[in-house]
Amino acid sequence: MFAAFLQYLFSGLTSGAIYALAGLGFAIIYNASHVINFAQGEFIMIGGMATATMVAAGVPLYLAIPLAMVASMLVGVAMEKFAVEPARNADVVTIIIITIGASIFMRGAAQIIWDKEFHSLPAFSGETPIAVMGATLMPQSLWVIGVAAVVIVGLWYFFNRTMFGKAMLGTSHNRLAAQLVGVAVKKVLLASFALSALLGAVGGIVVTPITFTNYEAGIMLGLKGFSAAVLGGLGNGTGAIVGGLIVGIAEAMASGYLSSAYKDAIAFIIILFVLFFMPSGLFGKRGTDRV
Amino acid sequence: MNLMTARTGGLAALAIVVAVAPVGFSNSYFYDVGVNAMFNAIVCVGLNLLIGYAGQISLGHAGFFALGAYGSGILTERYGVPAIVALTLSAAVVGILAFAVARPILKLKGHYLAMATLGIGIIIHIVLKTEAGITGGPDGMSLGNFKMLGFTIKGDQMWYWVTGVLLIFAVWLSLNLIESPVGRALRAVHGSEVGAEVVGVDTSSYKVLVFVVSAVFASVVGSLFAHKNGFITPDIGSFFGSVHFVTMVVLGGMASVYGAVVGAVILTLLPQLLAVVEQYEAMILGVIMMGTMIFMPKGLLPSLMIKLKSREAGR
Amino acid sequence: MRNLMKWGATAVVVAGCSTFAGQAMAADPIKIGSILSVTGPASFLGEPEKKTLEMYVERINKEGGVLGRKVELVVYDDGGAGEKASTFTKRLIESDKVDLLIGGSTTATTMAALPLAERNEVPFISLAGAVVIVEPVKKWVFKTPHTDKMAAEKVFSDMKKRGITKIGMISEDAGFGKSGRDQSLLVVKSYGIEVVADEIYSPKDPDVTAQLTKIKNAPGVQAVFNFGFGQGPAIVTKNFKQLGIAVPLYQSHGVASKDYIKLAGDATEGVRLPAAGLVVPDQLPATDPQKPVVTAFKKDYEAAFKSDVSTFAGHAYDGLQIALAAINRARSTDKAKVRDEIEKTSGYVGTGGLVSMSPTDHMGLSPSAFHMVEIRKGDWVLSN
Amino acid sequence: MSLLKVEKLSKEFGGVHAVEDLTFTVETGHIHSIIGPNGAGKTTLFNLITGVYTPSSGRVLFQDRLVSGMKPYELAALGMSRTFQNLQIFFNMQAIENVMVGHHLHLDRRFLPSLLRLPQVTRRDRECRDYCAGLMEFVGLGKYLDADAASMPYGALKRLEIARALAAQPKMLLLDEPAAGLNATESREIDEVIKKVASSGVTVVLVEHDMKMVMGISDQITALDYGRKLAEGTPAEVRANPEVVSAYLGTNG
Repeated sequence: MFAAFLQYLFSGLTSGAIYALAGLGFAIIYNASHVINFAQGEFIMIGGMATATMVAAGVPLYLAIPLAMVASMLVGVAMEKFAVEPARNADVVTIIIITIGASIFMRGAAQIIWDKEFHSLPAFSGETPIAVMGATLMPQSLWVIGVAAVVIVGLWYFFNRTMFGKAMLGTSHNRLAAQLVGVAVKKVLLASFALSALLGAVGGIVVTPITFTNYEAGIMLGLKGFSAAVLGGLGNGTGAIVGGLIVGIAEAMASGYLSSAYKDAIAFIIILFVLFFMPSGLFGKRGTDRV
Repeated sequence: MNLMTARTGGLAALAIVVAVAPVGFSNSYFYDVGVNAMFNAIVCVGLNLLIGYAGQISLGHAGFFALGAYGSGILTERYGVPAIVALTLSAAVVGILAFAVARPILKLKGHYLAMATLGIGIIIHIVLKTEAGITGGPDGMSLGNFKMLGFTIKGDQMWYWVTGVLLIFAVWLSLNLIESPVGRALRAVHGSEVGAEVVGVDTSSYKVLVFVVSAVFASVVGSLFAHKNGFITPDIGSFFGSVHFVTMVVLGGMASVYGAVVGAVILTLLPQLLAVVEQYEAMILGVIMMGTMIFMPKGLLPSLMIKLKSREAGR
Repeated sequence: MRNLMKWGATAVVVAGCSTFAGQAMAADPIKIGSILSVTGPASFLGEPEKKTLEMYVERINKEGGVLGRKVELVVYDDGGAGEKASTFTKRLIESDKVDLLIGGSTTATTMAALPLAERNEVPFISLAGAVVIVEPVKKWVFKTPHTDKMAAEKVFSDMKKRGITKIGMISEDAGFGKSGRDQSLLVVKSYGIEVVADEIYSPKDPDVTAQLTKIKNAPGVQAVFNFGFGQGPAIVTKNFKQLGIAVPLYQSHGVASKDYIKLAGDATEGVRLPAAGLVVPDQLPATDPQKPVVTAFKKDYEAAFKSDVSTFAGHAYDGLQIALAAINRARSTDKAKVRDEIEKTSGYVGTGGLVSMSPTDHMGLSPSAFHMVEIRKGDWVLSN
Repeated sequence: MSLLKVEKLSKEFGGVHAVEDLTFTVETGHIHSIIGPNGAGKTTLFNLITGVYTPSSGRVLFQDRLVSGMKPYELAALGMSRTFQNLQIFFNMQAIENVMVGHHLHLDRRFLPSLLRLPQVTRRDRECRDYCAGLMEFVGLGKYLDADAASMPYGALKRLEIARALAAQPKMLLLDEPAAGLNATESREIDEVIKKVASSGVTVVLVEHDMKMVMGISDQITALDYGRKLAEGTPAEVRANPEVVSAYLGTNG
């Protein structure tokens, strides 16, 4: 039965790594602007759809990937510039509605620019399953996990070792203070959207061989990504990764040992319980309100 | 500004709009859309107490709406319970459920609260989808007319007038609450929780109270919706339904009873109007949502009021 | 609000009504109303259905219409939501004053629209699968697709023929898969087959190896049967291969489109499923009356849209043909007469099979409508 | 008689003692000031007394009743009310409504009568409005009766918080830097208000940096540094205390 357990774990890791990648995008934007971007899933969709359709049209993969990343980044920048920035001082809920509006817009545009069909990409390193003690894992899952790991290391480096990254962090802690010490806050916000759109695209590209993609693929990824980011503690990259993996593994274990019909519900119950005891998520800042 | 006149004036204006609108209705489809708009408006008036006045977000209220609908459906169809009893029982169960989850959930703030309510809504949706033996599963369930005291609400016209009266009643209740000490305490919770606490407002109890009230509003409307439509699917309780309700409230204007009504009416009519543009529907809807929130961040009605006021002042 | 509503009422989707100079169409157009799930989770169904209806209405109008009248098609997208379907059906009946309804891509949207058609006495041809739509018979309601029960029966009889007695089921938790699973569980016993594992997945799950592992480890499983459509079955198929499960995999008619093979790739090798003749027109024997019909439809569709034809497109084609034939026979659009004529449909050769309706059977498809096909080297091969 | 007793109170934030082993009493009817340099733990002490924070150890007694661990609203019901250094105004409401929330505990706040707008609820509420208008006059906000809180200047908001706290009709009023950010004239006016409050029989606990004000109106002073008590006594005694002079007055004044 250990093989079965291991298989559930692999299943959970595969889904979890996908959720984690989606969650990271939420974390980055939240870090820089305290905005939850409900269009994050659409960045992932754009990355996947753009790459898949380009490859289908004969563009080589190594060219399609950077093009799709650039396309997604442009969309992210445009969204910040035209939809989020003009509403900077609005209520949190107002900005949430704006990002939801943006996600609806992007889905609508995607079904016109592309189509409503599902698209796939060939797996990067073949389709031969890797056998481990009676369980199997697809090489593409390793790609997803690997990319998530690279991204988290890259982000850590960016936020802790580069001037611009530190500026972004500073902006999230105190916008005014950041402005006073000469951080171009507007640029930072723009960059945060560009970065998370880029990240979304990368996620979309590596997961498409596993999950396929269509114009609505961003809904589920956005939802799970949000769950992952909140469970991990908003604004914390490591938290988003851990949150994503927990959600994925919880779903797989629930399918395996409890009930596959209720696996999503079980995952949400776990999230609720964690929040009851840790109201800022697993790794969120636990500050006392200053009055 | 005299509150009394604003209050009676607003209610009268609402009554007039409800009464006069059917002049433009050429058939029962219009009444149907009108009823749906008012159903949504009632839910939003309740939800606005929570979101607009008490400042607590919920992305799960479609779940309570669906529970009301299915409660009525199951009780009337499978157990032959009279419709009004089914509606009341469902609302009571939803109220108790909301009460049970409210305390731990409402300790959370902002996006964490959004996540938790989202989770509650999704769990309800999954249960309704999965327990097909009772709910009929994703293919939905049918139910009969709303009968009460030998009287049957039937047909879109009759539903229109019943719903119209209920909407006015709901707005009246909501205005009453907001203008009472209880409502003031709720608004204070939005303004500053600790500020309210130190002068004696038990903020967590008030948050629980308003959460339960808004859930009961949703449940009652869900029951009525189920009878009126005659057919329900679990998707009325989906995450999208909840987002839809919140969008109505925010678009129309948070902390404005009439704003919530306006938002609900507009977002109910919009898909009907946009059906003619076919595949561009989603893009246009997205642009309208973004545009409204960018240019009127306080929502349609409050923003218009501010403009009107400043114009008057300028004169 | 009043003005808004008026605008909404006068604005009508007119699709495919080509007017050309010199041709005077007699009388009012024949109005066909359609609610379809063009977007949302069931766009898999609604999109090809809409394309098909539009294409054929345009063609029919070019050829002079029906009864010398133009055909006008009004389509509303319900996004797969029951309550939207109900409002749009009302709009079609009350505001657009359609003569006949085609649509309801899913069982849920059909069930939402159904009472309205009944109450207003408008003929309604549904494009959805579940048996409940026509059993018990409703006076004004008909349907063209095979029922999920027929699909299940076809699969189970194939299993029985191969001596399979214990199977694992895996189905999606959305409408199609859920209702297919329920119907399967109802009829499976009569084939002497036992369901030893019954697993569920969500249509958008990235990975279902957990569920499949559970099935794999259930004692004595001799075959696995998956009910669902969209990307779900493709993921099931890939995961099935990944786990190296050695028993045969059966799919439902929900995947009878080339998209499935494209998505799941090599993993589809050997997968068996029930499908209409539409997917294998060349392999049908020359004597099969369906052969010319499905060959022509497939050609038309694929030429027009540059995408592979799906069974669902065929449902819409059949619905439209049955409706227009009935109007032709009725010599009018009088709703009662048209209804009577639809019910008298007999020997219609459609993409789904031979259709002969009766007052007790508002679907009229013979069980032989399904063929068992197997996927070999990325193509369908007729296996019975 | 002592109204408030603080006994060996400590509060730790991640290893840092914001308040440590603090003991003092506040006599009924006094104006009792807490002074100390920035970061001395004054606001934390207020938060501990009013239930915003729970103490790490030690006790707070109010009217000889153990109150540490109780919620702020429960303490408000016992007769404690306060203002904040960082304003906690309800900016989404009118000024007078802010004050009316302060009177919450004395109103009919049953849910159903409120929902149905029963006459007794509205009558009490009208009386409350008049009463609160009077309080606004009392603190010098007469011209803001119809204003939205969001439109008022900083100095007025400071007083609005005092009016709100007074509307609760407390036995003890805790004021956290009521004069911070005010000019000399405004400061003097606040000074007057505090004296008036005290003379109406309300015990006042005051945190304030304005030494002139503190020395002028206090009956008793407790000086803190690094969360510990440095000195205690009348203004004259504290002023003479060398430790206070070096820790506080020496650096600040």
